[in-house]
Amino acid sequence: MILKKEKLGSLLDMLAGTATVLVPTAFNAEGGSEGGEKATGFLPYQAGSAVDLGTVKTTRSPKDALLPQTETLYSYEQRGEDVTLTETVNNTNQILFGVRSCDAYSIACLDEVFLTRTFVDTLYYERRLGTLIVGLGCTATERSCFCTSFELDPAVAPGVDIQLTDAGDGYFAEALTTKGTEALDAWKPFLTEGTKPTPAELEFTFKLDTAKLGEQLKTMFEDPYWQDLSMKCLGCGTCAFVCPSCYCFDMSQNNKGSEGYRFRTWDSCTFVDYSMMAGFHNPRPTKMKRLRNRFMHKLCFYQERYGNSLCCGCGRCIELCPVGIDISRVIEDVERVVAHD
Amino acid sequence: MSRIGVFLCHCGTNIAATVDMTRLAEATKELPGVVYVEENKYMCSEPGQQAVKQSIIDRGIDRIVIASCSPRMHELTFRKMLTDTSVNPYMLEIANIREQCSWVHKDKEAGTKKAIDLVRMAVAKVDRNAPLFTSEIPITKRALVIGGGIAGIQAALDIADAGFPVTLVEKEPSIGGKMVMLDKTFPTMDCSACICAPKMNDVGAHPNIEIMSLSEVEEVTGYVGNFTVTIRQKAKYIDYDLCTGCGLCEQKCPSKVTSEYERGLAKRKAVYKPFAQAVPSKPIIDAKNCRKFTEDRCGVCEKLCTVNAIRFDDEDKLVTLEYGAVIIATGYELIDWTSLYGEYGAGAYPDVIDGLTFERIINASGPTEGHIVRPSDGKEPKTVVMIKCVGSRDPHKGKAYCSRACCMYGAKHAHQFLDKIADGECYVFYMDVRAMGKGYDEFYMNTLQDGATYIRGRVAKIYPEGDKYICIGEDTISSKIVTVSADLVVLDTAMEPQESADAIGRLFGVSRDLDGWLTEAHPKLRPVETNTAGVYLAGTAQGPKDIPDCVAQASAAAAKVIGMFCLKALESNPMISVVDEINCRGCGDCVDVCPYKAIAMETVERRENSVWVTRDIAVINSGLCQGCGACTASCKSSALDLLGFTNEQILQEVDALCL
Amino acid sequence: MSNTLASVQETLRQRARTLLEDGTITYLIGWEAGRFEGQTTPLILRKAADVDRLIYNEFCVHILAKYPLSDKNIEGTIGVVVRGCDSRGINLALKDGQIKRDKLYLIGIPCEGMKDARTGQELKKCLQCTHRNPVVYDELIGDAVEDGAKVDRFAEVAQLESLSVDERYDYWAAIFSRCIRCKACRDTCPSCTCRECFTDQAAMGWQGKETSLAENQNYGITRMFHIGERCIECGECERVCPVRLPLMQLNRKIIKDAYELFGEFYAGIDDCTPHPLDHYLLDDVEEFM
Amino acid sequence: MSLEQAVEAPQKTAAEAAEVAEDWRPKILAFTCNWCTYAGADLAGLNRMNYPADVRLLRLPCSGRVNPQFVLHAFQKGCDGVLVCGCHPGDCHYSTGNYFTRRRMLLYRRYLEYLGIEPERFQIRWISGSEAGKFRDTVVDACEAVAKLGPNTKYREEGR
Repeated sequence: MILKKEKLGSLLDMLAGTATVLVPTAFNAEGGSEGGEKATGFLPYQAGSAVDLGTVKTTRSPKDALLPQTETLYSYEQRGEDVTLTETVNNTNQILFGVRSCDAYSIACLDEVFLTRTFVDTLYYERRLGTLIVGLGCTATERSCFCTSFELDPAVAPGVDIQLTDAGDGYFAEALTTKGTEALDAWKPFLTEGTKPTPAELEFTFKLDTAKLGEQLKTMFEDPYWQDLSMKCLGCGTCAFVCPSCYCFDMSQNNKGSEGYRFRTWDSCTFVDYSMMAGFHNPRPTKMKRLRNRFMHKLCFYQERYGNSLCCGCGRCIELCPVGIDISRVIEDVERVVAHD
Repeated sequence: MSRIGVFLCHCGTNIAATVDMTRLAEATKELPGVVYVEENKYMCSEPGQQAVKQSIIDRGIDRIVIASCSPRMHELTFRKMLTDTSVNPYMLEIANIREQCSWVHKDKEAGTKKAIDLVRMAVAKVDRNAPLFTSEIPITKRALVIGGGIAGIQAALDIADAGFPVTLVEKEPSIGGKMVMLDKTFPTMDCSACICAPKMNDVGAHPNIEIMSLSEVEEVTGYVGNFTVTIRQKAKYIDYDLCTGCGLCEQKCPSKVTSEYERGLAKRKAVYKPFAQAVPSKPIIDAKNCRKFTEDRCGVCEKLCTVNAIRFDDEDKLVTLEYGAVIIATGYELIDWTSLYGEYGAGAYPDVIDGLTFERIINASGPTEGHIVRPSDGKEPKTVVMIKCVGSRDPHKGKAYCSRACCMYGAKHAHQFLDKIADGECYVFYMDVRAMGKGYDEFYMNTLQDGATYIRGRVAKIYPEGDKYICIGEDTISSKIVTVSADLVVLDTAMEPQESADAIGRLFGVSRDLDGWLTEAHPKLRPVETNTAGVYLAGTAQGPKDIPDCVAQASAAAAKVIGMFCLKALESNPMISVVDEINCRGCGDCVDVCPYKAIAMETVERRENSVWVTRDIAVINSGLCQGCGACTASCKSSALDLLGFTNEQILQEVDALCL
Repeated sequence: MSNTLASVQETLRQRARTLLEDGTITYLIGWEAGRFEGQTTPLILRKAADVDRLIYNEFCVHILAKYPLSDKNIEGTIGVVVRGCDSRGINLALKDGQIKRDKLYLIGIPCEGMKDARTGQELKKCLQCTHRNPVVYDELIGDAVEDGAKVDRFAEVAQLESLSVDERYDYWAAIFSRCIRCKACRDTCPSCTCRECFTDQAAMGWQGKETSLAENQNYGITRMFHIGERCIECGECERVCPVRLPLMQLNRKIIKDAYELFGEFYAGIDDCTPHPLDHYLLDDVEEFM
Repeated sequence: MSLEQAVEAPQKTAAEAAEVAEDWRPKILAFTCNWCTYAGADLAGLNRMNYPADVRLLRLPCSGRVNPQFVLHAFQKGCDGVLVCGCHPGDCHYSTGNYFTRRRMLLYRRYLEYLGIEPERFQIRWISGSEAGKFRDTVVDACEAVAKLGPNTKYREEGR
């Protein structure tokens, strides 16, 4: 069934009535300081907000909707001797509208981490249940996109409920899950008959061979390559915070007198105090060890545990790294370094 | 978890009157960490302190909060109390619920709410206190006395007699200050020379006292027990080791200069001793008026000097010495009434003089050998008018305060005048006669019996008529206008601090009050001490007073210094800055801001991430650091913190305030 | 004018080769081309053979002043290519004792101003740059260029100052609400060289780890005040911010006020003058009597 | 860059401050230096002067100890006004402490005003140990000014 583009606004208005609809929107109205550079994210849809489905990839990934940067775990209050704990219950009802394949793949990775292997993160689970993901096939690529290097199909987003494919004046919507089919019924009044168009042929600036990447990385653990690479790294958290699949978090509390709450917040393995332990012991004290660990986890350790790479090839970190450390160049360098010694 | 004991003081009714103590006690019990709350009528009293000590034992308290008067009053008392308990004296915080709460807020509801907040702040802070320990500071057992007036002389003598070396710095060519200028002193009418001169000679001859005349303190560093003072000894152009004080040069010197000491009534030479009994009794050369310097002629004194002690090429010398304690006795100056009181002739009438000039006239060793004569024509005045409170108790034109000594020296002048001038008439215009010392009022009564006429009122105007001066005033008792035609008018003018006291105060960190008098630590608790440890005050530098008070205060200050010098060593201030070595990046910003140069950068070898690294870190000299905290605010990464006022404590206090 | 970018790059490469071969420097910090057209990234050049990777064009936007600090205990010497902004950053590091001068060999290049690879226009920070000629160097490639900002550096600040207090609060609240606390602005700033930043000192109580508006505000405001009076105006904080916060409007405000209050002062012009807040004048402006 | 768009931020802080409890009183924190202003405050007490009970004094050894971060921290935790008081320049017990404070606060005051804090909420005053009257007047004026401005909602943590 086809959703005509001019009907998109009214569909979103309808959906916004039933749930919080998160759509790619520019959030810095004044644009960046460097001229027209826009920063975009999945913001709640209101009538008249600048929806921008054309963005190839948003600056802030849809991960925000499932693993918010800061999330209260529980709150506590002390009266005299006894302490009362109150759990946080968030009944999420949201629709992630316009998720690209790379982001959908990342969400699948997050699902692996938070929902499988015996421990289920209840907060994440509640959010994930309450989230309908509407994928959107890519019609254009950016210079830093290289999702095909990880065998991703820009037209079909893995694990989404409804997949939209651009069909010129509308989007062809098809439900891929039961949840998707139910949701699609509600869209009926806005849909018209139509056949699924063949997805546009996209050309990427580069494609990498990541087949044997995991093993190759293991062999170059002690290579001086990492030393020079990490010299450039500033140790900031930009790559981890813009990455759709990074999920590490730190926990802390905020207390006010005898009451307060404990929360978790994103952490980045490149931060100095990421692995700082009591007594100032730090297993990864130098920038080299931290940066190496980042790439090893992305491209090797995660694969050992879950079978697929944690990098979805979206290229956000390539665009936004202050010093231009480029994961795709690292992957290429692995070939050169491994071949060399 | 800390076990905090909170002790609420009623201070009689001072606090309890406008703060609901029971409600305060209830609220305090709720605070986290508080295990015991007790109210007491007077916390600072013996029973009060005993109650604290007992509850420390009974309830295993490890931190104390006392809600009472200002910490500036009894923080020391309560710290001393804790020295003989298991609690470290610095595990104590004081909530000021008297001076800053009960006394200043009439509304009991608001006062109680504020008291609860203040106690909550103190509890939050004490929860983060850490035990602090003093260390020992060596004492340089040598004293510095600034100012050679009677106060400085007395203090120097007392300290020297106790066996400690003293340096007495005097800005004038001779010690003696204002007292040596006087003729007689009240109430005993001893002649001032009979008291002052012997003391000056004792000072001159005392093995432990080194007099530095014509010298001024230039620079001070260090702290109590270890002051490093640089003194500028101005050029005297005479070698004091050779000079015998024979006075030949003074006789032959051709250039005559008006003598400041004689207040313009007489002349002195360019090479001169200010007065006969000067100590050191050797002359100096006044370069501004000596023809050798001004016109490069003469040099008579050099030719005549039998021991050729004249040194025209002499220069200022800078002497730097270590001192353990300093007594500031810079004295006073009379105000320049001429620029304030146009109605008294603004100095244009030569026979309208101030008290000190009258002292020079009446002084036997003065220019008039004690004969009371008019400065204008040298005739003996028959009628004298004395006007009190000229500049004192007059906030509009002069000073707001009372200069304390003028009522008595006014009465003395009247008594002396009537004594010396057979059929003299003496009119004293006064506002109130303040004769509150021992034997003072009786002295004033004698002056009345001598026939002095005391008229209650101020003289509104003085104008010359012929060679007389018409003084118009109002007698407020009979409320009649009174005019007196006088031959001589003596104004008892106000005292003001010596002009150099401001610089001395700045050098030693001693603040001055609105009128420029050096501020004592506490008028009743610590009258001769200042807020800078090791710096004491004596004499009129601290405020107008008469000679008996100056001498008493000088001996008190000396006793404090001797008390300190008898200690083996001093206890250092434990509330100083500490450096967190791991966090210090060695940028040196703190070194720039430390007023005591207590921080130095040191290159150290440290093992970081299993690699030996050499880097610079800040190191604090715990002796020099006075705990001001300037470095902590300049350190961006909070590597520097101030014990007793750490960042964490202050932030906890702010958080507690906002609950 | 021998300052054409190509000729400078050629001379730079020759110099790099000779310096590496005769061992004056252990390695050179410069730029190399990124994957995409116009993209550059800092280069650590150790071997003379790889000197062709070293480039100098109008897209070298990164400031190199902070990289030698992560190797401050090196036995040899680090070569660094320095323009106006980098050299002021190096001076700042020397002033703050973060590295010894003898561990650095500075190749100075007068800079014409860099361009944004996407838009092709000169970067705003280069338009506002006051010192295009390096202020400290061991050798210079190319002739000096004319100094002085091409546009008014304080225009945006003046515009913001014209707003009302509430409007300004809303303006900054909207901005700080977007901050993701990635600390890129802190880590790229040449004057931010603390070993442990206040924002990581939750135990002491300065700042929590929560990314609430209040914590973001506390982080952004306090960090900028820490370096405001010693900011070399290299514009890196604004360039690297992933969510495009106009951070230069904060430090420019502090610099503008510091000029009015304490007189003009360019941070990093030398490596010895104390920072404005670390010294005082007896007759400073008095407003608090 | 269009400022107007960015200015209508999502939450309108000024409007929310409309409904304020009538018995609301401003909460003002005063960082005072132990040697001068704190002594001046004590003297105001000795002379039984009277001033509103909305100010709380926090004693520090010197005004030089006041880290600007304390001021912002106070506003964030819920203070409506902050005073920083110290000795008159030249009178500092530690000789140079307040010279640095003067410079720091000159800059910080303008900076916070630029960031949206009303200047009346953050004041700095030199008050010596004998100026009890000046201390009382400073406190009375500050309480009045801050009371007129109402509770401070800017830079304040939620729930404070």
